[in-house]
Amino acid sequence: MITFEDVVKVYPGGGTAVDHLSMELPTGKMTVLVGPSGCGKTTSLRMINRMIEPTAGRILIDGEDVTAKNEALLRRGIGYVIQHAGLFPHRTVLDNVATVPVLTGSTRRAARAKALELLERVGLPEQFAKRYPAQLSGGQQQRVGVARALAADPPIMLMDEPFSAVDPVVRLQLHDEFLRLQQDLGKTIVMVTHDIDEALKLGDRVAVLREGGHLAQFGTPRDLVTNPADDFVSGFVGRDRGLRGLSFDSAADLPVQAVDGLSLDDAGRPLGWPSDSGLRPTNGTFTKEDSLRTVTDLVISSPVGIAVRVGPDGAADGLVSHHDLADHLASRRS
Amino acid sequence: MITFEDVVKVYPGGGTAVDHLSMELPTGKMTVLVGPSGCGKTTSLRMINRMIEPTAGRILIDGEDVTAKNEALLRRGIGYVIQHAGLFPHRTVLDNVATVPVLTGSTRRAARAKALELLERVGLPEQFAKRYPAQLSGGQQQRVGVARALAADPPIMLMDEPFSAVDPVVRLQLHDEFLRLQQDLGKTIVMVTHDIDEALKLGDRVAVLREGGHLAQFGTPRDLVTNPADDFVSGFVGRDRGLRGLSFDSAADLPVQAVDGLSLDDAGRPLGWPSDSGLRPTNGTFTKEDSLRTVTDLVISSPVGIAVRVGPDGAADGLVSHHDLADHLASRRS
Amino acid sequence: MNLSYLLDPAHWDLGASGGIPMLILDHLGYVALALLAGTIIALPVGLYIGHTGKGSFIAINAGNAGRSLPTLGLLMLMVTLLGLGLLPVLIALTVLVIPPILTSSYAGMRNVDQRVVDAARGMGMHPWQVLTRVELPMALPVMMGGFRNAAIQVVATATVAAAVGRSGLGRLLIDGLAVNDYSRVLAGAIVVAALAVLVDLFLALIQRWIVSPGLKGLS
Amino acid sequence: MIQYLQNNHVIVWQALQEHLYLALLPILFGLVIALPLGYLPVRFPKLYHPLVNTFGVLYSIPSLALFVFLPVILGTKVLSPINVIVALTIYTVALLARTVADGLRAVDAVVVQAATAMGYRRLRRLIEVELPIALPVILAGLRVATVSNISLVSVGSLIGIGGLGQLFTRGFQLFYMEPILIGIILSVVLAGIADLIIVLVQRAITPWTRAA
Amino acid sequence: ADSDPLADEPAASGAAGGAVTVGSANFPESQLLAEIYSQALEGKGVTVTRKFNIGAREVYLKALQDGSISLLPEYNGALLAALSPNGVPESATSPDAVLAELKKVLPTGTEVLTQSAAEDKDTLTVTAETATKNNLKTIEDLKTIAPTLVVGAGPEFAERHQGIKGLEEVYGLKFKEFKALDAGGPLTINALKDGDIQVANIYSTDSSIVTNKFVVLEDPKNLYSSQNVIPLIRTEANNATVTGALDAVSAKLTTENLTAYLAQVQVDKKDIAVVATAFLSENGLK
Ligand SMILES: Nc1ncnc2c1ncn2[C@@H]1O[C@H](COP(=O)(O)OP(=O)(O)OP(=O)(O)O)[C@@H](O)[C@H]1O
Ligand SMILES: Nc1ncnc2c1ncn2[C@@H]1O[C@H](COP(=O)(O)OP(=O)(O)OP(=O)(O)O)[C@@H](O)[C@H]1O
Ligand SMILES: [Mg+2]
Ligand SMILES: [Mg+2]
Repeated sequence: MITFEDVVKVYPGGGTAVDHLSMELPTGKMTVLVGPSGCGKTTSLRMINRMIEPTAGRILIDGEDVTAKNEALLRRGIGYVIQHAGLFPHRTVLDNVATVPVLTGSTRRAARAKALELLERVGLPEQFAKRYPAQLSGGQQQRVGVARALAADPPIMLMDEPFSAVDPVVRLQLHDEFLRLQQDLGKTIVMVTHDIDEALKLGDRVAVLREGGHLAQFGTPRDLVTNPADDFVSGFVGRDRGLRGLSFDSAADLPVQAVDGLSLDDAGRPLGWPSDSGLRPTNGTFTKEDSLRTVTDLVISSPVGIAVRVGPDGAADGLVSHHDLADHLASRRS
Repeated sequence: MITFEDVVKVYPGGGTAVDHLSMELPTGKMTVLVGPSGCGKTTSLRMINRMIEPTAGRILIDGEDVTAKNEALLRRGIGYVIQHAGLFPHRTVLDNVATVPVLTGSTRRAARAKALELLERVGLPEQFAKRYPAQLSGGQQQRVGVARALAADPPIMLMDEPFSAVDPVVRLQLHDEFLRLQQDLGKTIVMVTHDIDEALKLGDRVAVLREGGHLAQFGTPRDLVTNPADDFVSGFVGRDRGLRGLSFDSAADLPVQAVDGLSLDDAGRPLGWPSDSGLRPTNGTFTKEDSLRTVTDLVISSPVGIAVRVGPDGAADGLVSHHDLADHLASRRS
Repeated sequence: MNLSYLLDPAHWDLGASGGIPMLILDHLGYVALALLAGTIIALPVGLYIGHTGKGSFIAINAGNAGRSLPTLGLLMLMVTLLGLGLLPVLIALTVLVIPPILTSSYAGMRNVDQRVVDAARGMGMHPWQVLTRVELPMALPVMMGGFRNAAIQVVATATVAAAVGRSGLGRLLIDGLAVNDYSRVLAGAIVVAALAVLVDLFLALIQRWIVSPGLKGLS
Repeated sequence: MIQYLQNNHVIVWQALQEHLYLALLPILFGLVIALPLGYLPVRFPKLYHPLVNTFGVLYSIPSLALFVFLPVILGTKVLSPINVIVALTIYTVALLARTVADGLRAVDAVVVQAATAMGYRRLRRLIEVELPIALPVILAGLRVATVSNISLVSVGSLIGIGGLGQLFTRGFQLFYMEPILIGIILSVVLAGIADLIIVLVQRAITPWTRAA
Repeated sequence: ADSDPLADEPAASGAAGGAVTVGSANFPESQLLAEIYSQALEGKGVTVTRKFNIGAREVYLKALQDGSISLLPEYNGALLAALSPNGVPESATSPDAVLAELKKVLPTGTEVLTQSAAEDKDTLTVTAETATKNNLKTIEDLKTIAPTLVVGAGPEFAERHQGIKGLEEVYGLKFKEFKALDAGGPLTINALKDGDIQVANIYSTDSSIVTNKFVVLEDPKNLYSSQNVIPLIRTEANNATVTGALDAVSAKLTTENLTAYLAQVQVDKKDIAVVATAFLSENGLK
């Protein structure tokens, strides 16, 4: 657990970048710091590995004050992914990733073997290992950055806008990869972004900071969407709050009607809705694991206003109409 | 009208960047070219003002082949907003904007007066006029870029990812300003982006290009969302197609119930829903001008599952429940 | 243009004290010593200023002031002060090579992407490791550029040593001039220019060898 | 030293004037030649390396040799200041043409495209957009060239034309420090003043570099 | 390159009013003489341009021939040697004989005026120590030990008849090494003092000979024939005024007064112009 205790940072000559920040970032979870430009996100992040020293207050890792440890040793135990990757241009991808293991006394050989494994893990096949960073696309560089931070297998990872340099399509891809990775690794991650969608999608916890380094709200993504602490947070979370909120509700308890009127194949998988002009596509199906948001979208986009639920084998096992959904949504109230 | 007639561009040594592209971009409207990286958007755009010459095919502006005109003169009549603004670092903001009028023979004095007016128009007050580009934020630079392109009052504007360099919050702001501006000016605009949300929000027409420079679909944003031509387009338009589609449907014909059970102020404006623990907020209201998407969102986020419609004066004039909405949505089918 | 002096095999006798090979050797000796001394003096200062950012004003202006010192004058001054001998030549030539080495090592360090340095610190490198493993390798292309400039300049300028009675390829120029033997002066000019090109090529090879291929195009 | 100056102010003054003229004319000529020459590799990128290499070789010809050879090549008189002026012009061009090329090549391609798209024709674009933006780089090169020229002139004294360099040889022949020291100081001061003037001009004509 | 359109000064013009470009070699005595000539000419209303300190004889003669300069102080013997590709006739030893020979070989378009009594010979000089140790009086005495000695002089010495070549031909001397330094200048003198060289070519009027107690070796075979100071001038620059002024100077010049005035420059570090003025006024020429 990373604990901020009344942390204050005032830059000499500048204003207050972080103002009496207290929060607890749970172990093994990902906490995202989000907020408008200049609100102190980077400053907060960098105080954890002492790249910046707080003006007042303490930061504890598992109860131990970070200032109690030698700077360099502290940092070697904390992965740090910097904005724009910050790769060493003069080293190959492989050696970039092997940096920290070599620093901590691993043999070059062992470090490289490890690095190769990690590259694999972030989706970079072996042929990239011998290249230099300048020979990679932005998205690939970001992956190397992540691999490099993971190399020492640190329990904690700090990530400062790790996905900001890539285009939206690649970004989505990196998000998914990253979520998968984190599921395997279960690191304590602190990530900075100014993209609220990214924060809500990736964070187990989200800390919303506002100008002047104040913590506006700290909670789960769902808390933020359904119970914004104030106008600033609700403004920041943006429009579509209702729909966004549905993403956190599972479709598991949604009552369904028996399958009827839908063309099915031999295995019971939906083929489409029969009509005068032939079969009309279902435009997608959902499972019990999906969110109510997905279901809402499917109902609306369905040509007949009915969404199809399928089981693990892909066979249709229930239908949801506009009214079924309305009933369910209405019944959640009060 | 800008007409692409079977336009092909093959770069020497490269593959085909644009492949037999034919389309008609209507006068006075904004057409957005969208597609993944490298699909030929920039190339297509730049063939219009002959920054790039097509390998085959013709481009006509109001029926006249662009190659019939002198290059420089053609370009002076077409505003061009380049990615990252491309401002002249050695000229003040004012002189940047005054560039084309001076080129076309306007006196410096007149050009500057005009430039000042345009800066005002894109939301940059007079005090910015004397600054150099380096003294502006990214968003401000983009505005100057737009003002500069507008300065010659060209009937046509080309914009290559004009909003990509700014953060999401500022980008939304620029979008809104830009829509307002275009409403006033009614230029023929061709814009490139790889952000499908931006394309759907800003475009009167959207051309979706795919790898290899093929036109996948050309149509209104609504066409794209409701009738994607193929899997590529529907994949590109992304999830939430149903909800997205609702943005194009007006709430004007949505039947409402009489206002009941809502606390109102003296002028009939909603105060909230009474409950045991006091008033609960309505979480927003809608008008007849809003889209069904807004209404859907309001219904879902409302603490009682009911959205409140207000008239031009802000007084509540109708209520919509989950079921009302479901009825309406279902009734739109077949 | 008369190449007879250059082409006369007698002038290429390896052992002869006035022969071109010996002159080249002496010349290269001055060049190497001056570069060595200049590097020892200028490199640490340039690195320090570039690394810390302190005193960059001094670096730039000292560079320019150094360039404005006329080598010939300095040389003659040193001879009148210190007498004949090698030292005056070395001092004058060292003063010549200091500015390019100083400014390029300073600029090389300044140009290092601070985000990369930040990443290095963030991984737990000690300051010395940051300097030697990250900043120096990244500054090398620019630094080598300055060093090569210094080398070319000192190869061309070391000829003034002959004006105060020392050896080196300047002898061909000064002696040729004194006896009105243009063929000899031409030989001197050609050998000096060729030597400069060769030295530069040699340094370019070294540069290729010590500069990471990842930095291509960044210099 | 004061004594020497009092006794020799006429000679020193003449040497200073000659020095100034021998150093500054080549700067002027060099700049005029280097601008178009430096533009060549911008227009024809293949020329960049050949040009840079040629200038590198030119720069490595010892100045004394050039001073001696130019009369033979140009048919000028051996004591003509033209020899020194031409030689220094060659060095200036060798230094500046590369800087001009580098400066122009470093102009952000996006800005050049923006200018083209606004309907600038090539020449006007070069003069109004590319050159001004490259000015800081070009002027930095000019500072180096000016300062180097001022110190190089003195080598001419080895063949009897060298401005302040005459003070060096004179002092040297008499084994007498004063004139050498005076020559060096004046040369450095001259270079400093010339440098300062360029810096001031640069500040005046490139105000945008101080923005941000 | 005989007519040069780029020539920036009317250096070669011998216009009636008189305009003369005075040159000098790159050693102080030559500059002093050139300055004396210049001031004398100016005293007679001739316009003078000074281009001193040009270099060795080989260089400044070229400048004279191409018209860059029009007047020079010269030394009759050395000039004769320089202009005689096949060596100087044995007979030419007396000043007048040298002058007669010289007039035969002068380049066209140039002439010499009246020569002065002042002589400044090239010498071979050694330190007093070397002289005593090896019992040296004349150049001939060097014969046995020459192969162990380093000789120093201006670079041109290596190629001249009155240098290494003549020493070998006339005296049969072969030195261990020749070091190119400067023409009787500080390099040579200091090198001799410091022992870097053992034999030096120094001009006989040089005050350092006295100051350092150097020993000038006698020249029994007259390798260094008479070396009287003589003005060498381009014919077109000459006229009665010029001749008159220069002849007056030559008439007053003696080896002794030249040595004394030169010492003012070399030892007292007086300004050459000041010393030249002193010479002229003290000799009633001003
Ligand atoms: N080294 C510094 N010296 C002075 N002020 C600084 C310094 N670094 C940051 N600041 C200021 O502190 C505040 C917080 O900066 P910080 O970098 O933490 O913001 P951020 O939230 O990361 O912003 P962004 O989203 O733009 O990266 C800003 O107002 C910034 O200007
Ligand atoms: N000058 C060129 N020479 C060769 N190939 C080129 C050139 N310019 C672009 N291409 C290629 O043509 C294709 C289309 O390029 P274009 O710049 O039009 O894409 P784009 O859609 O604008 O991409 P992005 O979203 O990345 O800006 C790409 O494959 C690109 O690599
Ligand atoms: Mg930040
Ligand atoms: Mg593009």
